[in-house]
Amino acid sequence: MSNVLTRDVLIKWAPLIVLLVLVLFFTAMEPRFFSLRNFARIGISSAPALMVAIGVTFIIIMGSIDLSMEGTVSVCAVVFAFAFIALGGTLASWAWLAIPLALLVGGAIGLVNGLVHVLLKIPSFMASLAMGFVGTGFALLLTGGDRIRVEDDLFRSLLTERWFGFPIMCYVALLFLLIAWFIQSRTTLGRNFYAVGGGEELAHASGLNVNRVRIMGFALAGVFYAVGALLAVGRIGIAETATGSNFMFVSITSVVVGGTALWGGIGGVWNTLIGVLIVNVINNGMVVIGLPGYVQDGVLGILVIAAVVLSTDRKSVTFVK
Amino acid sequence: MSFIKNYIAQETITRRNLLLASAYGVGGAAISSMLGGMARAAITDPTVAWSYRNRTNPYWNEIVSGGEAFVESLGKPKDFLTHLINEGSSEKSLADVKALLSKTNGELALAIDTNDAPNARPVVESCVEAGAYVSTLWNKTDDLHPWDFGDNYVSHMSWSDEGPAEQTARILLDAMGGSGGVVHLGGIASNNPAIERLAGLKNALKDYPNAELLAAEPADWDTQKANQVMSAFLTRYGDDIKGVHCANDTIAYGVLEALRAEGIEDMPIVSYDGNPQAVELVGEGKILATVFTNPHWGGGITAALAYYAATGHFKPSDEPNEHREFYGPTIMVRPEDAQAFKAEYLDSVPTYDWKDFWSTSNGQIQYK
Amino acid sequence: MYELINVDKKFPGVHALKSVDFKIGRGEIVGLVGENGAGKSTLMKVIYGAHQPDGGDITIDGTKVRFQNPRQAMDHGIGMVFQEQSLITNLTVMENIFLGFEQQFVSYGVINWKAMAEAARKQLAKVKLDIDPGTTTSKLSFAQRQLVELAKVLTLEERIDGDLVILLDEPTSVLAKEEVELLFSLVRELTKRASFIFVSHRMDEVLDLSDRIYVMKDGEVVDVVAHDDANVDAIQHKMVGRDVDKEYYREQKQKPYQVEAKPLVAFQNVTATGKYSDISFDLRPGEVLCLVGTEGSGREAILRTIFGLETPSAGAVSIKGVPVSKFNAQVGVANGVGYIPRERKVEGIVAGMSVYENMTLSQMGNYANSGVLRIGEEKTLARRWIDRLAIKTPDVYKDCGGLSGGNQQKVVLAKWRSAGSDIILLDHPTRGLDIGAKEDVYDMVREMSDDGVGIILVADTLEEAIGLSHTIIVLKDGNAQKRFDCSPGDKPSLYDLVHHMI
Amino acid sequence: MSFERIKPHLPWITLLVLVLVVGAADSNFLRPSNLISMAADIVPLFIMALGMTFAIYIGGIDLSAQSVANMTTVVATIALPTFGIGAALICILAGVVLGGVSGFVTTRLFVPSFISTLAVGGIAFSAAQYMSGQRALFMDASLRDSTFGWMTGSLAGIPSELFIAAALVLGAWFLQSRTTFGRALKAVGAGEPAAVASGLNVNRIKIMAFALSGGLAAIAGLLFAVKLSGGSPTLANGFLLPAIVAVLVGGTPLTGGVGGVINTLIGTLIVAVIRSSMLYFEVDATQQQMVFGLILIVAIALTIDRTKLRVVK
Repeated sequence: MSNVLTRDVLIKWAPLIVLLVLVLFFTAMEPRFFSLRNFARIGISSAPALMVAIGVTFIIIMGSIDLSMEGTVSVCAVVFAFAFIALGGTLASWAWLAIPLALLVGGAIGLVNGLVHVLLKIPSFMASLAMGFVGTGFALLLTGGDRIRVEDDLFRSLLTERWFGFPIMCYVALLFLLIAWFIQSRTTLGRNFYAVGGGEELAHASGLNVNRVRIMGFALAGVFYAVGALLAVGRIGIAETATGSNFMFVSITSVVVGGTALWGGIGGVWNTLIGVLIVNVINNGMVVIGLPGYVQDGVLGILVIAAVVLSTDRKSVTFVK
Repeated sequence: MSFIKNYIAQETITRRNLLLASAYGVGGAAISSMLGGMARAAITDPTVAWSYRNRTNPYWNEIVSGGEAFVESLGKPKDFLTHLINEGSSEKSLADVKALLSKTNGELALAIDTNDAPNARPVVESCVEAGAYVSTLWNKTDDLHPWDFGDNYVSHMSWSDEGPAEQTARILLDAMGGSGGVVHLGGIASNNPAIERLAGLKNALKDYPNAELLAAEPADWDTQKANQVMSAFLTRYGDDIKGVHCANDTIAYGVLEALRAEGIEDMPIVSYDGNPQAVELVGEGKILATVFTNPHWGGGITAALAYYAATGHFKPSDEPNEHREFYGPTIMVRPEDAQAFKAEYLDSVPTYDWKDFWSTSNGQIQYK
Repeated sequence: MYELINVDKKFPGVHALKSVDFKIGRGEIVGLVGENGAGKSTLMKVIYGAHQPDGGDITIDGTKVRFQNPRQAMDHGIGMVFQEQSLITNLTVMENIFLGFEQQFVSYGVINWKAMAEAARKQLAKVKLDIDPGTTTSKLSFAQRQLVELAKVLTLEERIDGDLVILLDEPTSVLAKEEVELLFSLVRELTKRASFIFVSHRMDEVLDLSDRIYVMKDGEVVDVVAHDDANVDAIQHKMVGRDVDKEYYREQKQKPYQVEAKPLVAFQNVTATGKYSDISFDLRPGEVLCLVGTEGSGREAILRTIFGLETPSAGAVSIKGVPVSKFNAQVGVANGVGYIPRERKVEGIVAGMSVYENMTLSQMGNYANSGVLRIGEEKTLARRWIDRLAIKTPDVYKDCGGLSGGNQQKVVLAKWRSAGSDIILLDHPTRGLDIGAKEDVYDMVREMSDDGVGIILVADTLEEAIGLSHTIIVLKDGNAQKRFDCSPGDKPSLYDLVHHMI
Repeated sequence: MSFERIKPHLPWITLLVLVLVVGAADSNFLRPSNLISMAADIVPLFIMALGMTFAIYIGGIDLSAQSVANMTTVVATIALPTFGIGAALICILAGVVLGGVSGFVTTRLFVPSFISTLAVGGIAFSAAQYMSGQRALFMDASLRDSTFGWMTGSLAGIPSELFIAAALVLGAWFLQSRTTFGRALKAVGAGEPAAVASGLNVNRIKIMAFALSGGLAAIAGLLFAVKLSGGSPTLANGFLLPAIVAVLVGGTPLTGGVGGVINTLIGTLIVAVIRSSMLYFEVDATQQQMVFGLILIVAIALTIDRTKLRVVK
């Protein structure tokens, strides 16, 4: 029994071990990697990605997938920026209302996404892929291709103001991580995600309104994408149609690297935190140790495979697609 | 990997041969006889179209505004201009052009950036075949020339970025006192302008023995990517970085924010493109210099060339080669003239004479 | 108190329920039997709200009700105990118990895990299960999961004021004998509080437990028998519509196997760590060798070793005299081993592929020239076996997933037999089949045995094991306990086997 | 009942309706020469989608296809002067090997294909950047025409690309429906455990499916390089999502075992028609992407055969 236990424990902590090994490796290659300032930089690049990845974690736990995040992030960023500027352009005015508005918009897009998926009975991969196109297209329609600058110093203090070496946006991300953890472990909805992912038909037969859980899941994911959008705008001070680009593959890769299984039911937001950090440590580390740009994609690929291999409980999986 | 070397050797030879051949008009005769036949008399009312990468980049928005200004100069509404957006896909770019050729029956004046250089040939060939008139911007391969296609391939305009990029690099290096480390954040690695802008920096560095290029990484013209790459540079080189050379303005925005996050406010930075936001930053002294390529004018004039060739206003094959392949104008924007520049070009868009094609040209395109 | 009057249900092309009357009184245990396709499962689904009847009424204490979904039925005190697979294994026991009803433990949106654990412990006590409610369900044994299922349904007790009706769907199929006893005593105790509808293919259990028995055939209730009047033969007659062979297990057809022949399969002190250890036996042509033991005693692992899905850690396995060194299914198939798995729908047939495609799946090489299939020949083969085994299918193109369980099983058998497999591994071959289909399977076992095929069987019931086999090996915790020879007329008794099993 | 009978035919009915709708708006669209040229232009994308079909048919996905095609445009351009027609073989081999690696990582190392193919794509992209020296390369025109001219020419007014596509789709269809490999693919897609229990070498079949996908992606890249007479590590960008969309719209859902190469043929044509319809309906540039997404939802909602989806995830 103790034998089984150590294997379980090992697999549970494998992603964290992978992260630590990576940190040690990069530190050995370039000691400057291991510094508070660099960790703050990794934190800055991780914060928006973490929010998006947490959103999609809920969906993946349900055994579905969401590919709409790029569109959703763009729309939320653009709506936020427009509203923020229209309402006064500084957090000290009524413009703070733009923040709840963006979250609302994110939730609404997620809701539509979920409704299309559930009501039209289109698998989430396709529904969300198409919704992603719609989202990016809608953001483009709103901006007409322009970029909106958000210059308010108060809002930008997300990036510029630091506590204990880390900018505020890292703490905001941490706060929302805790909220996500709370949802995952202490609310009915969060637990129902696991039920749906563990056995949708069984959950339905137990009287669970699976469709409602799914739709709520997509809406919740949308809210987290909106938080990601706010942090992304906070990071570079610009909202544009391209704000959301590249989030899709990075966030899903992070979720899987963190040990949440694509077939659902296993994993959680802490795994996602580790996964996001792994991916960002690799990205940061490769530049820091001076790897030529053209090999970085390949090295990232190999490291991601290695990380997933190490954190997969192969005995519990019979086959993988 | 010896075949890679082989290829490069072979390529230089064939390119030289081709240049020779075209100089003698051999290649041109061969190709135009192969493709000719569809050449038609002037088209009275061609559709005017602009095919470009996307709408999310301010540069392309400026290009499009020029195209729209041009169609308005014809007395038509803005939406007379047909937009083909390739989203960075050469495949879509070509397919869209062909669909439009078919829709318009070849009665088309097309201005296009083909997204990737190799895509220029099939685009031009299908336009020529359909009897449409095409002008290209930025991307084409070195062996493709308008004069090899009679009248239908009207012109190619590009910018020699190496020179201006070298100039900005000098400004940067001077601001650094001629010594210290420089990092370069580039465009999509295989893009021609990205290559040239880095080459410009390298040229300038030759005259500054105390300065050193610490690293050059592609940032894909992307603000967020630039932001992350710059952060990592800061870790690797820290205070060794005394200046940043950016391949374009959108990259510079990301760099500025990465520095701002660290509380670094006085790092010398130069960029490229001369977008309004960048010009403002130049005015504030946050960017030392950017190079304005007047995309508004470029967008308008490229469409105008195709249009006026199509309507028979001028006959391209009668024009000298330096009117078929030429460098567009560049204006260096520096803090001291940012205000004046802004007033002239940005605050109110100047009205251009869209029949004045070549007066600001920087000469015929040269191949190395 | 709970009554169905004249209930009708039609599906496209099927009249599933024909004006069914059904009644259950307070504290009563009602058995429900019928062959597959007789309408039992449709009736159950109507009762617990998964289907809505097309005609007729449902009344509780005389009041008409209509359920749109299982949830509404639950709110009226009707609960369903599914087979053990219906717990969600990645959740904890308490989460499973209160799945869909977490709200009672939620205050200000927060789940109070302590309160839920407390409540779960109370439910588990009702079924006399002493486990930590925070245990992940996948760590439980099948019997424990079955009890958790029951505990879950019993939460209705606290939620509902009125009477409870609890459906038990094949609750005993994975349970060992003594676990069944425990379950039954529990159910009897619980009749103080609830009525039960008990559905099972095991006739003896239905007779044992039920106060009254509804017999269904072709969507109709053909008889209702009181406990005291019940008699297995009469009920089976009603269900099947004809006399059931007295020699259910075809004992009269059992011929001695070829004791002297070279063994088809030989195990010598074979061990698979954690699954079974030190197992030795020989399987000879014509022999039906039955592995008997409780769930987890190593029966399935031995089958999987022979087929090549499990690699032993010690000992020697040889098939037809040749030692096996590489264990994978391709080698097994090449050696003439055919595997009829327990999870018929998952491992037996490929739903979504036609009958003929399924039949040749294991032997495509025989119907192909350098990779190109001779589809005509495949279909001819399929037609021949459809006739030979009387498979009920409209044509060879029919999606196998749409066949009834018995016919699916026949397709699986045909797959191996037509490929000439002479070592057949049967894992619960009659599980979930009705009597008619079971009889067909038994006939086929005897036929194969006559043809000199060696069969290793893991039976659904002990009776089946005793009835069918030439040899029985009793396993316990991965060790062989005892070997019985079972010539006709000299078979071991149930007691003999159980004695060694536990 | 009658709707049940129509269901399997919905993909091509959708295609026909779309063609007619666009044709009604502008009869130029219906000219045979236009339809032929539209079909010919979509060929490289179609070939990639064809490969993708095999990956999706077994319930996986191949996100490396675009990077593999990018890489082959570079390989083809570099290898042409030295190896001539042999360059094509090198490209296809490279694609097959990379696909095989994806398959190996997926089946043996238990990495979901979503991640493994993404990672292998990264490797292919790095290789492309390294080999190209990070710039766009072009082929010598005469060498291209003498070696690969047959790919871009035309026969009886029909572009050769269409013949290549026809040959590939016939081959793929034959492979899918007439061979043991195709049957095994279906079994793996529809019921993997049963395929294992029938003694099929499931891992090998899956690896072969990914290798096939990689090989076809390489052919797509090769054809595109010849068509554009050059190569660059970003030349095939923008292929991936349309290729996936083409497979899905054709009615091969990600659950596996349903659909097939003919569906992909129809799906690709649907994508081509939707794309050109933007031009014919003169959809505003800033609205095109949104409209594309909306039409996509409608098209998928129409074409997908839900009776064969057990659970909609």
